[in-house]
Amino acid sequence: MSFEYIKFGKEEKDFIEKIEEISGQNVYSCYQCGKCSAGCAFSSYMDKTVNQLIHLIQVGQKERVLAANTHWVCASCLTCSVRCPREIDVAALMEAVREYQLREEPEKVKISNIPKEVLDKLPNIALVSNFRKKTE
Amino acid sequence: MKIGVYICECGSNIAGTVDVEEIAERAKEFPNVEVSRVYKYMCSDPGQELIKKDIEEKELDRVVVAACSPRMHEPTFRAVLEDKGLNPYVLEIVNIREQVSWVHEDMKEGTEKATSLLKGAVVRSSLMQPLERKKVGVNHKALVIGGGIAGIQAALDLADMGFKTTLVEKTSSIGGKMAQLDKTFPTLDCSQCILSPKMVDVSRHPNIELLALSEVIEVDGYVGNFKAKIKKSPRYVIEEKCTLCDDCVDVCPVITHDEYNQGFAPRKAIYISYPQAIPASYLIDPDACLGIDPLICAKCRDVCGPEAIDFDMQPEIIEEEYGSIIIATGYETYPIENIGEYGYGTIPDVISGLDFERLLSSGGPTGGKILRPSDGTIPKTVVFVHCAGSRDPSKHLPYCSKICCMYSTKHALMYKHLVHDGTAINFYIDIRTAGKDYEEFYQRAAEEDHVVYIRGKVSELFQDGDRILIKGVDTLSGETVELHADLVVLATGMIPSEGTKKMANLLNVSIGINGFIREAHPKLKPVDTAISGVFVAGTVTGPKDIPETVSNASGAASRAAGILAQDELEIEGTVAKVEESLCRGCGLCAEACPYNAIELKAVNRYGHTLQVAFVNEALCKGCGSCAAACLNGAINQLGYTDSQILALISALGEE
Amino acid sequence: MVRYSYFPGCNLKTNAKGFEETAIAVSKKLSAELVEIPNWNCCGTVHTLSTDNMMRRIAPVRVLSRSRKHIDTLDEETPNEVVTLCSMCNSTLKIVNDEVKHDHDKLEKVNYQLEEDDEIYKEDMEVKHFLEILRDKIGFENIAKNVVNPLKGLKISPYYGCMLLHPDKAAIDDVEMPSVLEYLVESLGAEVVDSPFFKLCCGSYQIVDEDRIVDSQVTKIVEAARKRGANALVVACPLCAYNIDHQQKILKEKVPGKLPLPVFYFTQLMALALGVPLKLNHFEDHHINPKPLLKELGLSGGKK
Amino acid sequence: MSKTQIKEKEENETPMVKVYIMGSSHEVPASLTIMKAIEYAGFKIKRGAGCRAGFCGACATVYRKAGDYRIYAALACQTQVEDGMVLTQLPFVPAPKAKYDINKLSPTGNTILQFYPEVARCLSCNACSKVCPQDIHVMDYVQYSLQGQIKKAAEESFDCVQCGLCTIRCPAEIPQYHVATLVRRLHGKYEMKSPDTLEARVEEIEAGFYEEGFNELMKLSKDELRHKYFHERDFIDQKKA
Repeated sequence: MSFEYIKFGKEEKDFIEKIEEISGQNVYSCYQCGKCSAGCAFSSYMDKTVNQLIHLIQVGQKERVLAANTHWVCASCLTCSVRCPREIDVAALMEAVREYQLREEPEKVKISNIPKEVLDKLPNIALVSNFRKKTE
Repeated sequence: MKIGVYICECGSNIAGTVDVEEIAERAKEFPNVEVSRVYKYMCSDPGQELIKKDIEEKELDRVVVAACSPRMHEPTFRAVLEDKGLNPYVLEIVNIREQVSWVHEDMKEGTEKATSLLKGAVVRSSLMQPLERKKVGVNHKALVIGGGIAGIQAALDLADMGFKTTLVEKTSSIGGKMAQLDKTFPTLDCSQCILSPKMVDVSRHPNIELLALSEVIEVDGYVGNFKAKIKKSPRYVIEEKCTLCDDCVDVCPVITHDEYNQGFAPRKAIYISYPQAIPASYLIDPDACLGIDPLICAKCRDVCGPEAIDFDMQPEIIEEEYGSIIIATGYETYPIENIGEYGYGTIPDVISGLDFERLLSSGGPTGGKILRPSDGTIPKTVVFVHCAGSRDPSKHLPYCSKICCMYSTKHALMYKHLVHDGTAINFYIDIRTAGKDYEEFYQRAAEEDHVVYIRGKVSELFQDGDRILIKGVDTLSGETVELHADLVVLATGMIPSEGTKKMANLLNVSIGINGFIREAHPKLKPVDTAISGVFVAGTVTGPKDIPETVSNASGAASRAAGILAQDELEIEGTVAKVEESLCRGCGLCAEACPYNAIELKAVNRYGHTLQVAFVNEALCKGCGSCAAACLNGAINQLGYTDSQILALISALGEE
Repeated sequence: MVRYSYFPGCNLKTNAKGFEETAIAVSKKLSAELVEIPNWNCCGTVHTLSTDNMMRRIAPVRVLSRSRKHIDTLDEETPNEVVTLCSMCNSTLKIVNDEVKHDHDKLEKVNYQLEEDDEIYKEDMEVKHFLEILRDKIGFENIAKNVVNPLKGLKISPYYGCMLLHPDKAAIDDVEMPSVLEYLVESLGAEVVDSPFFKLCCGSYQIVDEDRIVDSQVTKIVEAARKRGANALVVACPLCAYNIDHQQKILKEKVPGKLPLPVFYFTQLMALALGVPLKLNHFEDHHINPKPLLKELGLSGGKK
Repeated sequence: MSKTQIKEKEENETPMVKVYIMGSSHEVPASLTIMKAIEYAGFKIKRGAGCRAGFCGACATVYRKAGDYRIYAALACQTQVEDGMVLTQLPFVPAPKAKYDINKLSPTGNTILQFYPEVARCLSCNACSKVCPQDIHVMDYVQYSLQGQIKKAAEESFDCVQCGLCTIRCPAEIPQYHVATLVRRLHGKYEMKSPDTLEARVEEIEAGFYEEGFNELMKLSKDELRHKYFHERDFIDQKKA
């Protein structure tokens, strides 16, 4: 059923404002060329491509943005930011969505659930960078 | 001394926040005011009649009009004064609309301000001196710089109007970028077929002097009297004698890249860029030739039947005078070597739009067959990447070049015509078809020729084996797309050509942030420049398609003809004037003048030769910078002398 | 002998010991000795991209100020630069260094925290990756001169990963077509194999909870290199090394057949070529044992 | 003498200071420590007191000085009260202590990460060092343990009294002092070289070298033992010497 009632009230505006505040980027300068999604090495794992997520942010659809896994699949490799023709730091927008969600429920990765043998073999650089991005 | 004061209500524009009757009454007490009237619309005919009648009956010496900005109706009221035999420069306009009524709401304050402005104006008006408009002779020759379609059109128009025109072209033949095209959108006429007739007209037109292989190196003087120096490089082939028999090419030992074919085909040191070239003659490329001075090989001369080859040709400097100049130096395509994600131009099968044009054209390196530059096979899948380096403020061109969507669609369509079982895929962001029949052309490409349009910008191109891997996206279906293509054409945008930068410096015409020349007014004066007498035509001021360029060129030609058609030009009276006795030749005014209209001249004063400032009134725009810069008031701008302005200021100060 | 203030990074003492020890040995041979900062702390990778999270900027700035103090203890010609080996540290420290230099109220906020520990950062230093020192200060010709046994037979596919080149401010070379690893490998006598996925992200920290992502990236990277004839990869980041190295072992078990490609740190290659004692490489930490390949090419006799 | 009289008698002799305990104000002698002041004010410290000599860490507390915004931390039994101090009592710090068998571990960075993965969340903000009553560079030893430098971490954390103040202050919720315990145990068990004399003695015992000596002692009566203990011990001679 492809029917979507989009309202553009205060909640949506606050969401956009918060994302822009955290990321320091102007969401509206994106003209949806899709180059970030094209260059992203992980698009195949994302249920919404990067530019679709940015579009949802532009329209303020907080629930649908937070429901997507795009910003969690993102590995902050910054290929998108380096190549964005509109000079948007796309990776910062992904980080902003992560921060927004983490500041509500602080553990995307439940540290205590990580099996012991995984912890035993992983280099600490993996844990440090993962916890920096997926826990608050 | 009798001054007439006329206050305009301008409907409610002024009367809305200024008590016009009140200030008319007050004006009566101002010094030397003979009559002070109010009228609803001073600029209307009855309004003008009112002033004319007063000048006559009351023998007024000065007229002060309190109304809208002088930029609106100064000429109108000057004509009124002239009509009644009064010198037009004794008119003083006070702006009580933009500077008073439009910016104030309070009636009382508005009226106070209008009164004090009016008082100042009346005081100044009494000090005003009659001035004459100077006349300057006009040279009835036009100079067109740049031999592309814009230059050709402008030169033909001017020549048809009967004016002698010199068309200067840097390369060996006119025709510019259009000559390199195969077909033109949206009608798919062959570019050469519609261009060469005009080129032949240029060569046969009695009023056009064509200077190929030439560059304008110096221009001075002013509107109507430009002196230009043109350097004509030697062709080493006598144009009249050369019969284009092509015998010399076979014997010439040197092989080099053919710029006309974008480096895809070879040419010899002696060559003609393309068969329909005008001037229709071969030339020797001095850099490629083994040696002209000292002579090394000379095989071409030995075999040349009509003995058209002359190694002793020297570069010559041609000096001529022109009434007006048209800059039509065209554009370059944005180099694909700048775009890192698409391989910096190092991937052989990733080529630019112009390269693909050469592949398409029958006179091109592949005789019109689409072959891959790497291995010469016919590409089964061709990808056209729109906006390659355009709409990209982060690293490349921030603007859209208008024509790339159309020429990419044309390329895709032509490719499908030539390779029926091939697939043409266009990666685009927005298809922009703003011209006449452009949208229909785009529909035709999609409907009839099944060109596949995928909305999404390509992120990266790799050489993967002998094919090219494209990492793109389809934002409409929301998936990233990876596909292999045999050939990739990058639709790059337009950037200002080298010639444009040089000519802009030479004629000190201002340039916009993207390097294109800035028109006098983007909407209302599209073909003029800030320097009067210098006009611009074609892509020199920004990306344009061919129809726009041609109409732009005709516009420039008519504007240029506007000057050439007159016997003499009137120069505004309010120019700068030097009081020689006060001038000590420091040159501050010369530096301050934005139009370098002032130069220091040696003058013999009581046996000593001194440097004194001299104003070239034709160049002077009356901006007043020199008067402001001069330390001891030696230079003054007529109509706005220091004394007048100081009087006005003190009047404003009084209660 | 110019001594550099060297910032190891959290992995160089544990499973990337080989990376550090070979680097220090090689740096001594090339008279650009790396001297470790005494009390260094973790650089806080992957640097936060949010503008309002000041807490995350304390760690990198503290590293910079501690390094600055350490530089003062070194000799005169030590440049005002901290040299790092790991590409993640390179990217994080460079971003923050540039950020605080341009945004002084951010610096003030961070310095306020560091004031009590007497570790204020005075923005008077640069961050360099060891590859930049090798290219700009030492030069590949000198390296080639010091080569004792050229790495004949090794076909290396350089893998830059993303943090050496991203973001623009932290790039050590051209973002789209870098060449520093290619020149280094050639100066060591090995053969370079170009692969299109030289900077395709290896999945980075997704190895912790989404390792299926890393598997597909590693397959792409390794297959592209193998298809073009490479018999090894060279990297500059402990996480890329772990991801490619370890996941190849897992993939080998799942899909037996294709021989995995060993992963070398660029300093290990230099150690082999410059005749540094073999044990410093700590090949035992590698999941894909490179010794058979080296023995086969006669390069494992590197004992001096 | 009723309690109040005792107070008057001391007032004129010893200088008093006003302190606030759990919000209510009390007059206490200036010479007292925080712990004594709290007890002097009539509170009975059930939990939060131990050795009363500054090394068990049970009495860690936080307090504020008059007119100072900072929250200071200290061991209650070691810190003297000042006028206008605001005191409180800290409950037991519920920091998680991992369960492990020290004999089955290896002294590597990963072992620490296995039991305390949150160490990887350390932000190097140094809040822990600022609150440590023992002035240990807590952040440094957390960083050393993250880096796998067990020896440096063990040495740096040696004086830790396990008071738990650092854990309360840590934004990354790391139980620093438990990590320190693990690190010291790893270092002690696997890295430190046990003294060879100790090993030699253990071998001798296991070889039964002291068997008869023990048996003889076991046969002696209590008095004989006391006599031997007090009079025949060589250290007495040393005292005379």
